[in-house]
Amino acid sequence: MIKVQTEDFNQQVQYDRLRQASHTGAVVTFTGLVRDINQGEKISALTLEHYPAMTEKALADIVEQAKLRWSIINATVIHRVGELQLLDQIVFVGVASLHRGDAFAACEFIMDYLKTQAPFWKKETNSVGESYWVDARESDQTALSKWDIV
Amino acid sequence: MIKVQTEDFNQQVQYDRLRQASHTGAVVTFTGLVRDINQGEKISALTLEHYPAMTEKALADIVEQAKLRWSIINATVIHRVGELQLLDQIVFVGVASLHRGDAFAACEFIMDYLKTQAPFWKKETNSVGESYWVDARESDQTALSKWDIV
Amino acid sequence: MIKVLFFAQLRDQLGVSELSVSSDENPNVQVLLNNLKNKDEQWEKLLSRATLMVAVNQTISNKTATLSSGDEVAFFPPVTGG
Amino acid sequence: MIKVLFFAQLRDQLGVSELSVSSDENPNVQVLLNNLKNKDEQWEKLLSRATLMVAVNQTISNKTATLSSGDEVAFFPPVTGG
Repeated sequence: MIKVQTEDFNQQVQYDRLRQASHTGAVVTFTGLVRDINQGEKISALTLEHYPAMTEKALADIVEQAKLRWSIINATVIHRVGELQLLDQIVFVGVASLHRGDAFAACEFIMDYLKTQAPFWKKETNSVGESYWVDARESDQTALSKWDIV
Repeated sequence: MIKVQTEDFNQQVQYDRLRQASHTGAVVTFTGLVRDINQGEKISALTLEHYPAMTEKALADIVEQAKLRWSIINATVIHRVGELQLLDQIVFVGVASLHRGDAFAACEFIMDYLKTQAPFWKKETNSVGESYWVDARESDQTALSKWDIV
Repeated sequence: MIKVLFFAQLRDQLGVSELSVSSDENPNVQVLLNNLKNKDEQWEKLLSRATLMVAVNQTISNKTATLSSGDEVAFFPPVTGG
Repeated sequence: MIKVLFFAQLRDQLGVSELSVSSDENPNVQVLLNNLKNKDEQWEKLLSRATLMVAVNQTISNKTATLSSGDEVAFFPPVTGG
């Protein structure tokens, strides 16, 4: 399941959907949250812009890439857009597999790929009310190298 | 939090506890389930034996090892023992970190280590009522090599 | 015609979110980029960045991609979701 | 005295879950193992497996570990939890 939405999501609902298929032995979930601090700056809010016609397609493509590499029984990606508050959930990636190795690798791969390929952009507001676009982190590019992409 | 228990556990409760600390940007969870099939054999039930005086200590040691290697804000390990049914939850590992790389690595490390170092043993009952101890999987030993242990 | 979109800080800096260009004059992404850069110095600078990303018909692409009428081309800075 | 424990299929096969041995006669794990193996052929065979694991005072250990009175030594097959 792939979703881009403004609403929050529920961990238990997503987890329950992932674990239910026959043969499932391992479920790995990742959740990204709005940190209260980023690169040393205190944050008060976050806005997520996206490219609506492309985002769900980009996420679906990433999940397809993961399915070519690992044995996946079930996968979910949910990404929120719009205005978010501190500690809000931003993104959920969950993968169900027969064995844990596939679930861990596929979940991390999807996140690494999403971070550099899916058209979302963060704008932060700091504690004195200034807004600015978040810079891409070089570490997100280097994270891709473990999957032999870039 | 480290727990060895016969009771089931709730994903949402564990996740909510992990996500609440300041600075948390990433939560990774792993859940291991009783598969309905193992090494080609249809399973009807599973019993988990353990070494009660040692299990919580062994799990706490593994979490400490992970904390030496990665930046971890919060970590939880819950392992069930006793009689389990098909699709039941067996083990939960959750890690909260500032960044996703640490959370993924620490969570997988804890599971890989647990699989080879924590004193739990599985006894399966197959669909015709035969019980037998589960053999250790060689792939669990080789999984350790990515952490430069063994 | 080809629909051209700009996102995030690139859109803010250019002051434009969307425009249409002739497909005859823009046979591929590189030519389209060159034509856009000719608008003025600000466009030249912003569209020359090595980190500029491009998507053609909602798929990440590159400058060699050919274009035809009805295509949608998006330019944007490095993504920062997740 | 030293408390010796056996778990899982090793316990089932030996038919014993726990026993006590003298600390004087078992100064380290290797000597303890040798003494246990002397019981009979079945013990010799089961305790000679390369995959046998040992914990001393609830910590994974090895055959060179020294022992003293009050210690708890556990022998078990490869673990299969998780």
